[in-house]
Amino acid sequence: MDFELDQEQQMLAKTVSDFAKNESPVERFRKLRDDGTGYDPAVWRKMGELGWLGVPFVESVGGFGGSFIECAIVLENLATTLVPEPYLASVVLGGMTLARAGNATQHESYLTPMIEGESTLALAYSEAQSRYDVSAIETTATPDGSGYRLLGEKVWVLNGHRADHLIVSAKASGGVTLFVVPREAEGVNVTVAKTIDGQEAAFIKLDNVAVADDARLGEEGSGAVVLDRTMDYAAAAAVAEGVGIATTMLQMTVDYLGTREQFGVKIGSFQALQHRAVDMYAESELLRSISMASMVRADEEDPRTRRGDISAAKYQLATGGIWVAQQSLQLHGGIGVTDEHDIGLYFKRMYALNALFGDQEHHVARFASEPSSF
Amino acid sequence: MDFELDQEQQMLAKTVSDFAKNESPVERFRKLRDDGTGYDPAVWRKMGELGWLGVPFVESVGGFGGSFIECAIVLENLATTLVPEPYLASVVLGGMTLARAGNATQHESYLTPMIEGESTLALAYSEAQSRYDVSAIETTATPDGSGYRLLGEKVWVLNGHRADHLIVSAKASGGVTLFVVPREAEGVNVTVAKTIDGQEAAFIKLDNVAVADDARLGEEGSGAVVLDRTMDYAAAAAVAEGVGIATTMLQMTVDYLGTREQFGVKIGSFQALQHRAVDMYAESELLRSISMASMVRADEEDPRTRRGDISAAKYQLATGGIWVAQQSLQLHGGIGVTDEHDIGLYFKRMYALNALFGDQEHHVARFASEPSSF
Amino acid sequence: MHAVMNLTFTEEEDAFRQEVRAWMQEAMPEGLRRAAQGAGGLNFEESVEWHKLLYAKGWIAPHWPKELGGTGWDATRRFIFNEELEMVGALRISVLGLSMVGPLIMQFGTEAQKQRFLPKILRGEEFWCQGYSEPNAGSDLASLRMTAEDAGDHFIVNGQKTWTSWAQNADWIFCLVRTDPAAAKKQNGITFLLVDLKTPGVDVKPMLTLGHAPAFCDTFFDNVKVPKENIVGGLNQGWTVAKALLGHERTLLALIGPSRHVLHKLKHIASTKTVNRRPMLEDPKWRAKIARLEMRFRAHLMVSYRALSDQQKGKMPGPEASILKLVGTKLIQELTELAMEVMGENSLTWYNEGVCAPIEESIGPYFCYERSATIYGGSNEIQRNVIAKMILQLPSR
Amino acid sequence: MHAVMNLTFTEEEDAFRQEVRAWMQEAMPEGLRRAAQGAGGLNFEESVEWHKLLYAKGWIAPHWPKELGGTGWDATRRFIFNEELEMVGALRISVLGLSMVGPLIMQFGTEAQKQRFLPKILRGEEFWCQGYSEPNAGSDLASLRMTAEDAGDHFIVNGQKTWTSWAQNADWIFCLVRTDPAAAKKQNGITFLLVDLKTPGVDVKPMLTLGHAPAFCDTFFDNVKVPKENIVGGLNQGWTVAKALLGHERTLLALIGPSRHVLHKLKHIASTKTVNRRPMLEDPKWRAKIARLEMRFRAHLMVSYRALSDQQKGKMPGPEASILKLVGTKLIQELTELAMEVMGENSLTWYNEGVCAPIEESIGPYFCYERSATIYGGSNEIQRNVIAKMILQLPSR
Repeated sequence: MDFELDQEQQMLAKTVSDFAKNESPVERFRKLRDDGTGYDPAVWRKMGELGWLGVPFVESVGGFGGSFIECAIVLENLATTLVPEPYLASVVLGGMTLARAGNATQHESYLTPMIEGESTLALAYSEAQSRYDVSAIETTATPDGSGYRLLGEKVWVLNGHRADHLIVSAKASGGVTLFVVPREAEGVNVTVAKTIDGQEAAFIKLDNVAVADDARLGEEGSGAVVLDRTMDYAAAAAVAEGVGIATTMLQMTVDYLGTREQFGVKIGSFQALQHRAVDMYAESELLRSISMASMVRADEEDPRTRRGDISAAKYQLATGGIWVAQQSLQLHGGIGVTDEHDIGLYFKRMYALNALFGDQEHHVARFASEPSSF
Repeated sequence: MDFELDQEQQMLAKTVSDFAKNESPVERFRKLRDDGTGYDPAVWRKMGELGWLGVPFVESVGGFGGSFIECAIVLENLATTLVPEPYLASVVLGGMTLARAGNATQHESYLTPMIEGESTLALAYSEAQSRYDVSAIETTATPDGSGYRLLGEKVWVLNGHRADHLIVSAKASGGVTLFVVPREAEGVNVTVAKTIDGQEAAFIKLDNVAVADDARLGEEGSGAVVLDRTMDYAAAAAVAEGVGIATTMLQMTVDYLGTREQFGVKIGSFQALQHRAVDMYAESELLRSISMASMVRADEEDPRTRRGDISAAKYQLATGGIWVAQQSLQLHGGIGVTDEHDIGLYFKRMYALNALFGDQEHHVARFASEPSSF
Repeated sequence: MHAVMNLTFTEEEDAFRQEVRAWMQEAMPEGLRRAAQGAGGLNFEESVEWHKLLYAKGWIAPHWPKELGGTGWDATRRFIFNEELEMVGALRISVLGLSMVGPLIMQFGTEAQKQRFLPKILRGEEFWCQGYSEPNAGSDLASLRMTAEDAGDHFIVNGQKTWTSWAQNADWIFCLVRTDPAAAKKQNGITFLLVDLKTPGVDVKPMLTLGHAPAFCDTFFDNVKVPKENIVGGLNQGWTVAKALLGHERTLLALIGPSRHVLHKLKHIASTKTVNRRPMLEDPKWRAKIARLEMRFRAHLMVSYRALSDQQKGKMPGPEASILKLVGTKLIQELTELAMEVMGENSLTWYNEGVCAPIEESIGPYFCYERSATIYGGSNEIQRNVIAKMILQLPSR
Repeated sequence: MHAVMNLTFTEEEDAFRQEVRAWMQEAMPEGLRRAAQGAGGLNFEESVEWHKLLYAKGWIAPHWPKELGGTGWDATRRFIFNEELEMVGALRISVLGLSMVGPLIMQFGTEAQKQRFLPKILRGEEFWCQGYSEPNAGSDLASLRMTAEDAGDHFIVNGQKTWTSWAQNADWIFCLVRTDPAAAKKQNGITFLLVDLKTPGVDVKPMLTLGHAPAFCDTFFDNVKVPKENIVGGLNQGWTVAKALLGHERTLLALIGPSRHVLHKLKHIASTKTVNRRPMLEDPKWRAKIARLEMRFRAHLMVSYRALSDQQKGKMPGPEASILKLVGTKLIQELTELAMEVMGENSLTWYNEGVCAPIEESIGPYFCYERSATIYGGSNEIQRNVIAKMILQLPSR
């Protein structure tokens, strides 16, 4: 048993963390939010050069042959200053799906450029009625000549308004199937929607979009299994980000308690607030610990050994992580509920992470239905 | 809208409370627990003389024509010192059932003597598999000559080992039916079991017990509706007792916090403990307030207006009431977990009240299934 | 013996509620109604429009004495009216004049002040904001530093107030200012002062909130000249004046109307969203989650009714009224939280009216707004300090 | 790059667990097994019997140095062993000798003390209890008053110790006593002293607990003569000695074994009780309630594993190990609480073995016992004070 990062992992963590602190402090996120730019392709390219976008992928596609642990390390550290580049959307959602579902040609066309920072991806899998069930979709893929026509509507596609390529799920006669679709293809209608965390996502209407047969990722009907797997990566990724958010919020709060004075003393000397801070510390360490389990488990092929800790981790984010966010805000008092102060930005990001990739009830039900847990 | 007790009710509250304090302090409960006596028929007789056993019953059976509110007042105040006489078992469970289900002759034979304090009753309604569903019973009533034979097993019959008469539910061909059975009847086998709150209850085997036709309360099949109604009275009664328990525990805790010294100061000056005490106060006032609603609603005929507040009250006991009990114990520190200190006796009584007449999940599900709540 | 205790409204009171509800449904224009149900509630202009409609009906100030423009309703009718008002769309900025400075002027003001200020508050011609908190005087209000220096017939005011909600729209501000820096106890030496926001030297800087509604401001005072006739309640008596407000209509702090409003909204959202192809509202798990909060709401409602029952009899509410803010603010946060949870991925939405979720589901900004419920008006931590001392009489260090 | 981080036990470690488990299943007599699963756990005689079986196997003191009777296992094997032991039936009284006074004698004792005391602890020939708390020195231990007056080659000890768990069965007590009442700091002037409970003047009064097991005692000392050779760690050095224990095997405080034990019991109860005619364990609502606690247990387990991973490398556990007691004691209370809830009306049962619920369901007394988990060994409130100061470095007043 070994919970320590190895030297390379420690160095990766330090590099990403330094980058976040020095080159993308929270003000950068705020500025890109306020001017509507969202994120910066040049920074994305730099992340590609630094190798961060390729950590979980095999060398043959241009990756670094790491594990999901490295992905989680990058996500946790980017989260400490809310770095807005679409790592989760493009590397985890798009990239991991493409890596598992696509063939060598497709990897070369879509995955490798993304790993190099030349393009970004998005995964269009969720629909208005799906509620965390990747198979509950109504978008159809109808055969048309040698290809297909896609018809349907996707919601909350992260990075869907900026990605070069979308990976779209649709029902073909063989079942849920994945396709790569250029965002600028004819019939792809994108509406941008603001999200609570100061970012944006896309609502995408697929209006009989024509795709060739070689845009299909794998066999017809192979999509659900892949997406199910991606959702586990995504949940573990959200938790890793949540660790970065929670520990940052805790630190900001402890700092504030040690600085702010009322009634002639530091408010951190009030016992009720001290005890609250200790409970926040406990919840955030529980989150960090189960996140370690989930990032290691994410690479397991067997769902029976993979799912339990991932659901447990997402559940801890939904309970302990959210609670840390709430209490951080509360302990900041009045300034906490202004947009000016950074604490609220982290608070809202935690809620976004909570709403994505399975909420509390989803993961409780999944955990409870696994015979291996019982 | 008027939440105030009227003058007579205030006087009743004062009389019962004075009695509890002066004539049945907690040491009395403790002594009767330790010597195995349980309670004292002479005190029961006195309660009859004072009229307390008749408050919810009409004058024609010897009652005082009050409402359930008076019952709740008696219960709350008896609870403040854990008076052990079987008010809940005999007046609420037995008496209210008999009052609604029985005819004038039966009232005269069984109810009036109980009101006078000459006898006690018990209600044998629960079975090993019932889990708060009064209809989920397996005891049978088989016709035999002009009467019936009762066969089955009842569990956790409060006062079932001492009552003069048991009211027993059994399935006759017409459905769930109630019968009055003398505890000493042939074939009634009683096993005494200790309960967590320092009291006792009976497990009763009915081994082909012969009962005459005039022992039947009402028509065949009329039992479920009556029992359902009794369960609402019983739940409201448990909550009323819970109010007495919670407020007493809170007061004991506040007193302890104001007396006990550690680190050279009263521990009640520690902010974390102060805040805990305030939250206990809030929960106990929420319990008192919804208890008022439930005691008034208990007399409503229409289940749609009756059930909501009763379930809400029992739910508040299961959440806020239990929490007050837990925190009272915790704030008493080491002495709280000794049998010597009274606080633990109240703690365990709260758990007994919680386990009886529908637990939290039962009442949540019932409330959630009422169309009127939604 | 028979029960007198009675937990229901009388038939007349129920009829009154119906009358209020019917009028509101008829009188409130569709645009206002939709805005009130939307993400941010009514904005300033909408709130003023609604104020004037209520004024025209004679219902703008139910808690004011009838001769000053009140309705003459008893406590129960005021409670009912307020609940109904909050259900369709609460006034925001008006409250500062109608429920805060107005009553204080009635109680402590001069005749001239009453005539000058009250009618304009009533008619919605002048709006007010509150200048209590300062950057270093939040929970510890008595440490406030803004100075009012005696300059004969007027003061020269310098300093900064913060959390001056709606100052960007207000005409006047009521402030606590330090008039005697040498006072032995810091609660002394404070004066309650009215300041015209158009006076030279006043600078209002609006701030965005967590929910992005521009509700808060920082307000700066740079050598602002304020006539002494604007003192309310006497020189150095400001602490007494401010404290007098604490006793007013405690049931308002319980947030009964807003909670019921969110509960309805929550059920509405749950009835439109599906899980396993049926409405979430029909799923036992989600019904149970809503039921738990609704049961808690009922318990909380009964505490409010106990206070109301006392008020109706002209008595002070019992000590249990002290928990109303503590419990009510927590509850409304839990309700908005559950609404977010029911929305699932749609809880991501942020002012995208028409794009994705329908407006009724756009709870995010309101959810954010209610995060401040446990902070403003004395944070829940301060509330607990006070209850521990005043009600439970626990020892101080 | 590839992952080195590894959260599973090695095959050898898994095999070790199987070996331990198999031996325990074989070696533990049926009577002991049933008693350990029952309401009150092992009583004194049963605990001694189990102690001697473990001693005979050579497994009684895995954390002792091999030359003193330990097993030579590494931290991970000790963790696994302990978890397995707690699953089948934890020793209670033995722990005071094996894990508390034993290690302190090793660290601070004289050679004579080591030879006199350690073998008897190991063999289960002498049992110990702890004399720290006094009626007015609980959380504030440094205020203790029991005096040891210098009388040449011995002390005369007077005073009262409370919560001297198992004193009614113990042979010796290790005490903190005041030897220098004039010391400037109250933590100074305290000595760690071993007292033979058979010495004249010692009076042990057992108390019933909430769970009715007679685990606690009050122990009175009336002019008790104690030789000075019974000092451990030097005169007036008692505070240092007592504090040294805090660092030992923190993972034990996490209650991993007991929690897993209760989790199993909980599932067992839920599998035997029915709701709507099917086992509660198959009902999604009840499965979800159990699942929530099991998921929390997993997170807590991972914190323990992090500490274990450090220990295994011979490092001090990180600061996160400070939360183990806080989280673990709360969790075991929630688990026993849910077990009570699952039992429904059967949770009323109280030592009625055979009468109603089967013994496996008789959780009431154990539920009561675990209420003290958040109180003993430094209450959770004190734990929070310490973590706030030591780990979060929040300011003091």
